[in-house]
Amino acid sequence: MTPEFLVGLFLIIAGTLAVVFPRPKTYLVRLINLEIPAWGILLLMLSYDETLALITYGGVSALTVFILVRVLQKREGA
Amino acid sequence: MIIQRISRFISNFENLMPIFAAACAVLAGIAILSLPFVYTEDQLYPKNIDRESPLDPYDRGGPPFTQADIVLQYPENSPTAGFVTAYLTPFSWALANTTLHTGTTIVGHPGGILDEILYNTRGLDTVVETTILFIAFAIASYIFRKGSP
Amino acid sequence: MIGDQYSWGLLVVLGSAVIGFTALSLEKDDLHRLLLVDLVEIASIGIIALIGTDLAEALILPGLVVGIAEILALSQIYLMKEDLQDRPVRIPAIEVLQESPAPLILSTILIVYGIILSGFTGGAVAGLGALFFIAARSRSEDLHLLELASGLSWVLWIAAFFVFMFLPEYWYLALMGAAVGILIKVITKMSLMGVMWEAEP
Amino acid sequence: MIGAGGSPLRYLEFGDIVIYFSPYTLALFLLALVFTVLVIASKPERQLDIAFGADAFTTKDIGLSEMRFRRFMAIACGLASMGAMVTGDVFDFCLFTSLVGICNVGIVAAVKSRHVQGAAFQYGLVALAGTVPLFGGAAIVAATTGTLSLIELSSTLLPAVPLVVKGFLVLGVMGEGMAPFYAAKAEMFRAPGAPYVIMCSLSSLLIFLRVIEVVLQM
Repeated sequence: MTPEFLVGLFLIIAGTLAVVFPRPKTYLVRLINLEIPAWGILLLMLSYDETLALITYGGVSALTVFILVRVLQKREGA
Repeated sequence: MIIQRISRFISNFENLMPIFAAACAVLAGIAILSLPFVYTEDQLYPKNIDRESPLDPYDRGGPPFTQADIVLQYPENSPTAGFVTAYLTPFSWALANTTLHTGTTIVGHPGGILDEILYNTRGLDTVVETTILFIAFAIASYIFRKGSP
Repeated sequence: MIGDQYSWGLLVVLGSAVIGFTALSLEKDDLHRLLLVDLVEIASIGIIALIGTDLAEALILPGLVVGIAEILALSQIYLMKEDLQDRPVRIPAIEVLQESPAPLILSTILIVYGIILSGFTGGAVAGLGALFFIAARSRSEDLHLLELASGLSWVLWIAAFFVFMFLPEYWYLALMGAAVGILIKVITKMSLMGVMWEAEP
Repeated sequence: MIGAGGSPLRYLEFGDIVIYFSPYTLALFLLALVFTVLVIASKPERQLDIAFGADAFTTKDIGLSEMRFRRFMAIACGLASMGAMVTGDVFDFCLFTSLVGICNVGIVAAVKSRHVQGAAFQYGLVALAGTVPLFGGAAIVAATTGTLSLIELSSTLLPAVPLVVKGFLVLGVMGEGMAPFYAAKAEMFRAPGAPYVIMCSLSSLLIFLRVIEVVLQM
């Protein structure tokens, strides 16, 4: 087991817990915490040398943040 | 009596997601209990990593315009499988000759193992998947436009 | 080597799925539910990644696309359901985003690299660039034109698929068609998202 | 091979994905085909509101663009369920199933009624969460047996697929649209426009019938 693999697994679990129990429990904190398990998955892909999937995942998760931030802005904005 | 109460609980669509999520959680828990699963070593499209190659994580062999060997399910259905993997555009050929560190960029070009799988041998998957993208965007843009006449 | 760590990886990823689904079943707020669904999607990508072959990668890409497409549609339904459609979205008040050439440079880099990559991944990268540009510049583009371009590129891609299946000797033509078609398709879809930001000037 | 649905009569090859027509899948395919043709040909019904105590009724007004959009979604849904009926690849089946799910969401989401939209959102969430067991199950099938083709999976030489993984697939299909989650669709049925709404329930019935064959085959 390579270090990337182990760190990735650790980040997935830690990130999941961070998303499930955000503090304070607001949408934005949850959204930011979602980046932690995403990093875990990225490291997991890196340990298997799946670099194209990694780049795509990076792009797609940035897009997800765009979409969700738009919803948050509409919700919180006046 | 109890059935009535259950059916009333289910028929409220607000409760739909909790029921489904709970079922998923239980099933995933059972899956954890039934670990370890066997991992069959002779997989389709296996990887072989050659750190010295300029195509590093994606070097699947063969000079350009010859057929490379890849393990697929039904070789007789895709007679040209292996050509795409070995193909390099002139630009990526130049890149490959200059540096050892652009393997992923090169494979991102037309040609390479992923294009082989996504377009050639498992092309129907990609058709369906772009259709899902299309339908979802159609829904989103229809609703978006309806909001602003 | 992959076989030894497979079950360990599965243990962790399924564990995260259990936690995520449990939280989902207890959550009452709709937007929180959407965020948690995004979390469990990560677990499903993880399960696919653990296969560790080239096939895994070819399965991850469709999985990712399905996820983002459905999240987009759902977020739009959410806005409609909560009557938030007509509220303006303000660009984040960061000076870098508004007055400087930074978005232009960043999006140019992303788009150029995306076009060099081409194919599926390239579409996502270049689309991110286009999205960033449109979102930062608060410009409204023509929705119909973008949709037309995306539809045409989809047709190109389907045609390429059939060339692969029925005229395999022209594989080179089909490869180029598919790579370019899917690049344009994904870019235009991502730019559509940028248009939806509809930022007020 | 002799699968759970009888031995295939005809194969249609798309590279590694082989579509096959066994008596069972052919019957389901024809059902989906007939209904899709019906949707294309038929005119949508109009919902009537009858005023009590008076001899009067009003027709609910539905915009042309809404009808057209929902018709498009219903046809796409029919095509997707036709694909899901005959495909011979586990992952491809999962993709077709999630296409059916998103089309179903689209059919109802276009309706201008707060209540229906709430139901559509909840159902969409379930459909999105349903992709997790669906794709996860397919991935575990690939890892444990080394193949995704249903024709290969029906042979006894391969390692057995764990029972819980079959459960994943069934649960995923349920999430994309089947009982007991069916109850929410009763809410959706308040949406006017008969043939399109029926398409929702027919497609989910069909994919559920198909997943039984898929699971028995493994």
